[in-house]
Amino acid sequence: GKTEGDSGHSSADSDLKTIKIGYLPITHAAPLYIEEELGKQHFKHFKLELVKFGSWPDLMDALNTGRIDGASVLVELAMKAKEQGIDLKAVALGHKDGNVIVASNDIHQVADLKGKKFAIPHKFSTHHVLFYEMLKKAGLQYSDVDVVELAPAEMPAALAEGRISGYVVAEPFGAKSVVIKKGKALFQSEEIWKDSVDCALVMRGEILNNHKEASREFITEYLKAGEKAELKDEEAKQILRKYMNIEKDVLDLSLQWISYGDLKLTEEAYEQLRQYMIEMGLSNNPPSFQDFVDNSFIDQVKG
Amino acid sequence: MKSFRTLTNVLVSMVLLIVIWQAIVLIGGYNDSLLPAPLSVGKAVLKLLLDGTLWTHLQVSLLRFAAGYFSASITAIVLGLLLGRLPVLWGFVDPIVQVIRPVSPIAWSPFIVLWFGIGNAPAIVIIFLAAFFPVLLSTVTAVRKMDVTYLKVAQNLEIGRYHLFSKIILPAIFPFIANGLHIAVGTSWIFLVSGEMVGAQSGLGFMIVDARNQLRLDFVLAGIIFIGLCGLLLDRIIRLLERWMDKQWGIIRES
Amino acid sequence: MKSFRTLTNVLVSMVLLIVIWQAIVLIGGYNDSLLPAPLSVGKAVLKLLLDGTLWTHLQVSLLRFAAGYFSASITAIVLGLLLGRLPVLWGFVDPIVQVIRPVSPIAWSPFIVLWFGIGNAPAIVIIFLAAFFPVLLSTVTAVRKMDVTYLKVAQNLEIGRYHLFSKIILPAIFPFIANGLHIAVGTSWIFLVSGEMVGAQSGLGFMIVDARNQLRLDFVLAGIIFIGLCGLLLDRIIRLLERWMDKQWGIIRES
Amino acid sequence: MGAGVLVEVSEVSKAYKAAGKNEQILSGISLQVKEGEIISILGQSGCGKSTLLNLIAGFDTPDRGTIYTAGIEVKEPAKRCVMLFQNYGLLPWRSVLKNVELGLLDLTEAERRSRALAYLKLVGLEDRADHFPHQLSGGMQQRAALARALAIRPQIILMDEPFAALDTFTRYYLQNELLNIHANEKTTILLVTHDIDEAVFLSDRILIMSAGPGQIRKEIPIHSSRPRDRGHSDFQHYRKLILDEFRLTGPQASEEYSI
Amino acid sequence: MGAGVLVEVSEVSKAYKAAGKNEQILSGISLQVKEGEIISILGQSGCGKSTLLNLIAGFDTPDRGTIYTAGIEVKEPAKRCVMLFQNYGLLPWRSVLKNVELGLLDLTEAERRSRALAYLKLVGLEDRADHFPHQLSGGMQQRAALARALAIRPQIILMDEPFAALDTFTRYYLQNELLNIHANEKTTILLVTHDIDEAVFLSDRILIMSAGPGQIRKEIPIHSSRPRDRGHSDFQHYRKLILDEFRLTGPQASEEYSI
Ligand SMILES: Nc1ncnc2c1ncn2[C@@H]1O[C@H](COP(=O)(O)OP(=O)(O)OP(=O)(O)O)[C@@H](O)[C@H]1O
Ligand SMILES: Nc1ncnc2c1ncn2[C@@H]1O[C@H](COP(=O)(O)OP(=O)(O)OP(=O)(O)O)[C@@H](O)[C@H]1O
Ligand SMILES: [Mg+2]
Ligand SMILES: [Mg+2]
Repeated sequence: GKTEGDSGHSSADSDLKTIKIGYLPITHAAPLYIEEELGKQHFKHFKLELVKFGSWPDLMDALNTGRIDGASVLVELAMKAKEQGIDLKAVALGHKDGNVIVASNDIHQVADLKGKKFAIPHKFSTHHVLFYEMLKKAGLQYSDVDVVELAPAEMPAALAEGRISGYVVAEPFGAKSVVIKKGKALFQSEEIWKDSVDCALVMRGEILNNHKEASREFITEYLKAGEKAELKDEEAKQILRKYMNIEKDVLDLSLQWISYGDLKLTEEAYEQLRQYMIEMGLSNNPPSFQDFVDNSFIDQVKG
Repeated sequence: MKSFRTLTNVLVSMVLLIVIWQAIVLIGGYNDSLLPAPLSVGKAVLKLLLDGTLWTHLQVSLLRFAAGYFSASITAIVLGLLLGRLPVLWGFVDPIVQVIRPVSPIAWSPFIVLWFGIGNAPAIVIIFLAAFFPVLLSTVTAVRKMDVTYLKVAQNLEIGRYHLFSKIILPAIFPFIANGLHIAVGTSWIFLVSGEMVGAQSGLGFMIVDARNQLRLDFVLAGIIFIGLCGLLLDRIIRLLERWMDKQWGIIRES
Repeated sequence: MKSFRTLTNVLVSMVLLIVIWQAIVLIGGYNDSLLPAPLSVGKAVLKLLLDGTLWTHLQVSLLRFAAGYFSASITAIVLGLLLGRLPVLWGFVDPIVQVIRPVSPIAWSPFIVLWFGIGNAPAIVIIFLAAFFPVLLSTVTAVRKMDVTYLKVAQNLEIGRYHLFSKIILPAIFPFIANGLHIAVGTSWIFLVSGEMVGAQSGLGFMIVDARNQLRLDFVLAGIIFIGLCGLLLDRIIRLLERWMDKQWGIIRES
Repeated sequence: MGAGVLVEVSEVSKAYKAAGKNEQILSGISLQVKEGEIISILGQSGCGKSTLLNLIAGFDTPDRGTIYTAGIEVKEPAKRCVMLFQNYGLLPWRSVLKNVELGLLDLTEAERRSRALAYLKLVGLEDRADHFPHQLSGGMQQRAALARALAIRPQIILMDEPFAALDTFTRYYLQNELLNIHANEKTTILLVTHDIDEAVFLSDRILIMSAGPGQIRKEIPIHSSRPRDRGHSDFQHYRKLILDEFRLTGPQASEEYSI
Repeated sequence: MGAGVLVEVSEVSKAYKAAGKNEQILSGISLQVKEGEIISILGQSGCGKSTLLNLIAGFDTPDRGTIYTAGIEVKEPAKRCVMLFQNYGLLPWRSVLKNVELGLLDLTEAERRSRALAYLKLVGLEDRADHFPHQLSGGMQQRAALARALAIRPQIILMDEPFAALDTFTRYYLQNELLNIHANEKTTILLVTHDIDEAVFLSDRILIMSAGPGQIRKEIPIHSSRPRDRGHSDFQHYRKLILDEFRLTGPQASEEYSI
């Protein structure tokens, strides 16, 4: 039980460094799927291993204890871990936009949510922030709506049965309700918070430091995969469906909402996020941009 | 005298546990957010105790537990009595029960949400599921294995159907049901955490899950300690009841 | 003849179950992605059977189960024999066991990941935890409640310490341990799903959780059916072993 | 059926299925018990004594033959003919008094209580009315069971090895008590035993039963007035008669014996 | 200690804690058993017979007094003095043969087997060597236990109500067997019983024990040559003597009796 990774390995070693990346099977992790699928054969400095998790807490446990080297994860969770002293760096975004606020068919405006139940996947999530901001913009108090944390997979069912009146969560769980006509997209995330930061590719510090070559190649390939994903062509969809096994129309809809073009986490967007976290009382002292975000790789690629 | 020694034992073993734990933390050099030291957990325990958080969560959990456990027990006993006396019907129900029983209540959670929503209901349902099967099976078995002498006595004294259930069968099998009830307390308390993961915003299970989500493993451990202690307490209460009943029934079990 | 009737019973009750289920789907007007109809689940079951997915997952799960269950049983029996013969030591260990036992393995998962990583190990550890306590407690209890006549006979015949354990104590308590082993099969199989939630990429539990995350409730139900059937099968195997042993030991239990 | 015949068993046979094949337990058994008599059925373990008693009590039905108790054909257990079980059959969760009241549920509460207490007094247990069965010795439990049976005022009491589980001294004492009670209540008693002394001490007639399949081999009437003296030569005479019947006297040849 | 005295109990007392207070079970018991004798201790249930036997076997230690068996002070159970338990004490998971071999673990396998078979033959169980105890009747189980005890060739065998759980016929038969075996093996036997006939039939001397606290009240030597006839007048004489001793003969006064 050691927290350090196997840092003894040199990246030039004949047995290549295996980079283990955790993910949840959501649309937001699409660049990872594509990177693995298309790049598996020709990575030079590392081997890629994707590890699927069932829930965010499980994934974070593994990331914090160094059982995986990085993850595509809700950025707030990673910030929280950083704040607790875990050495993590955000090196790229997972996607841009692509979160929707889903409401049941009888909800027409934010005010209708008053006194109703509304589900978020996690307290430390962009979805929570989006929800908060939506209420603020509509002039409602946070306490006007009954917020519950719920596993994403349970949300469509809960909405369909009227157990909750709305939810905001990663894709494709939003699209699911829209496709089966049990709900509708009340807002797109950019209507509430422009350039919202959601999932990020987070790496453990010691990997970035001790396996520079591997990290560089991994992130470069990741960004390439993002560009491929942004095409949203048949090949990309094929790959996504291989990792997510969802109905075609659900995938198509959720892809309409999302973009993978520019995956750089900018300082402005990050500062905005920090402000929200402080404002919402999610964190007293979220890590600073300098401490937490490492854009050196992405900048290198973009030249 | 005996309870004094038990107390000493408990204290000594607790101290030992804490020493080992502290040693692991020191030797392993664990980050406090990965494996909190006893002191941090002690602080967390104290904080939960003092700011009243614990009591709110504990109360909610106990209420849910009571609701799930008692409704399961009563349903299971009534059904068990009937099914135990109707072997043909049991022949049809048994296979279904046997296939459903080994499935974790967690696996059902999508359907539990569908039917029971979120919050209190799913927690209660999961506790219900965890308690239901042990009680049902022990009741059916008890009815079927009941000493036939009692039934013969009842026949011989021409005791009617109603009195047969209330005065003969139910009391005759009660010690065995009690055993099922005892096991059920354990299993259903274990599933409290799972139950309170489905959309609940309170309760000991939620407290643990929430602390874990916030990476406050000191609070997770504090929660575990409370869950353990409460589980122990519930077990002891049931055990006392069982003892008392065994005494009434004239069953002598050595400690 | 008897097994034929059992088979008929099983078939009839399965058909009944499916009819009720279809009725619920029809009456409730549930969307297939919320509550899949029997036919969709049947298709899912068939698909899993035919494309070999099931066998891979099943094999992995069974291996994990076997690893966790057998290591837990052996450790628990050896420890139980020792602790049962050393009441003073047990006095110290007992409180710790009693507090840890009622805690759901799920609550421990942050620490399990810390120590055992992801993949196979945590699943095995969780199964281990679920099996360990029932076997330990039943072994200790069995040793302590063992018929003293056997011990007296051993003393009287001047049987040495080694033979005392191997020829007297272990066989004398085996039927009681067997009961603990039986219970442990049930509880540890139930925790398979929880165990395979932490970073596992295979196994029946993973299959269910994954299907659930992909909103494929038809596959969730198919997985539940397989888990239920395997659990039933394991239970029956253990029961047969128990019967056979009871017969050897001269214990007669009515079915 | 003759007048005053309370139990009439005619040509009763019974077989049980055991390990696939039908085993004949009783074959063509006939016997009569007259009002007020005490009859013992004496036989080795497994010869079918309990089976016969179960048939008479109505817990099971014969394959062939008929059984009448108090002039009514036996179809199911009834109050007119009460069984005392080998293990007493007391309900452990009811006090002694409540156990005795169990057969009297059709009376009013007051009647029930007074009748139960009266019979507890008869068997000398009035001060144990509120005890639970497990708080009593074996002998007291048997007396409580007897009180419960008597309280119903049945016409016949069937007893299955009533004193077998008691030690010799207690057994002797209870045998005396049973005779005292019989002298007062005049209930007809049919008892089953494997104890020769017990049969000689209690019975008006002894029916000797042999096994494989169970048959009544011999009937021995005891023409000795009660109360009998266990040390008296009359007693010894009947004792020797039965011992001879089972070939248990004398320096015994180690012939193969079915135990 | 006199020559040929195999069991020597001198002024032994024993108290047990029960419900908080010390209860005196045995008080100042002395007795001697000579080589080759069969001695019975006869007493009511609860008078402390098993307690006394446990002390002699070394399963418990007396509060006061000393116990020697075969000239050695008893500190712990030993092979020289083997106990036959009330419930036979056979290990249900071992075959009859394996049970008998249990006391012979220090012999080689071949010796062990042949010795065990020899003693099984002695008790007439050679054809049941591979059966498990639960496949035998009670009488056979008791014989297997006896074979196990004899196979060790102990100097003394202690028996705690050896035949109490058997029915009368089986009991008579086994008593005869025991005497046959004793005639061959000459083992010294101390047995405890509450059956008067058994004591008279088997013993050289009967020690009558009374309760509260347990004491040896009287010693009755039986001057009747073996094999004895249960129907013979000699037998009846001793029987009556003991019945009188316990005041169990004659039309009995319903005096309060502790059952
Ligand atoms: N329900 C049953 N099914 C099959 N066999 C039975 C059943 N009841 C009794 N027997 C068999 O019938 C035979 C006679 O049994 P029963 O109990 O009547 O003997 P018993 O004379 O009362 O013996 P004991 O003195 O030991 O009580 C036995 O061989 C027993 O195995
Ligand atoms: N370990 C013990 N602790 C406390 N009391 C005991 C213990 N063993 C026996 N006694 C008490 O000692 C008394 C004598 O018991 P013991 O078993 O010696 O009687 P017994 O003569 O063998 O009776 P039985 O004929 O019923 O076997 C009883 O009152 C019993 O309750
Ligand atoms: Mg019988
Ligand atoms: Mg005794």
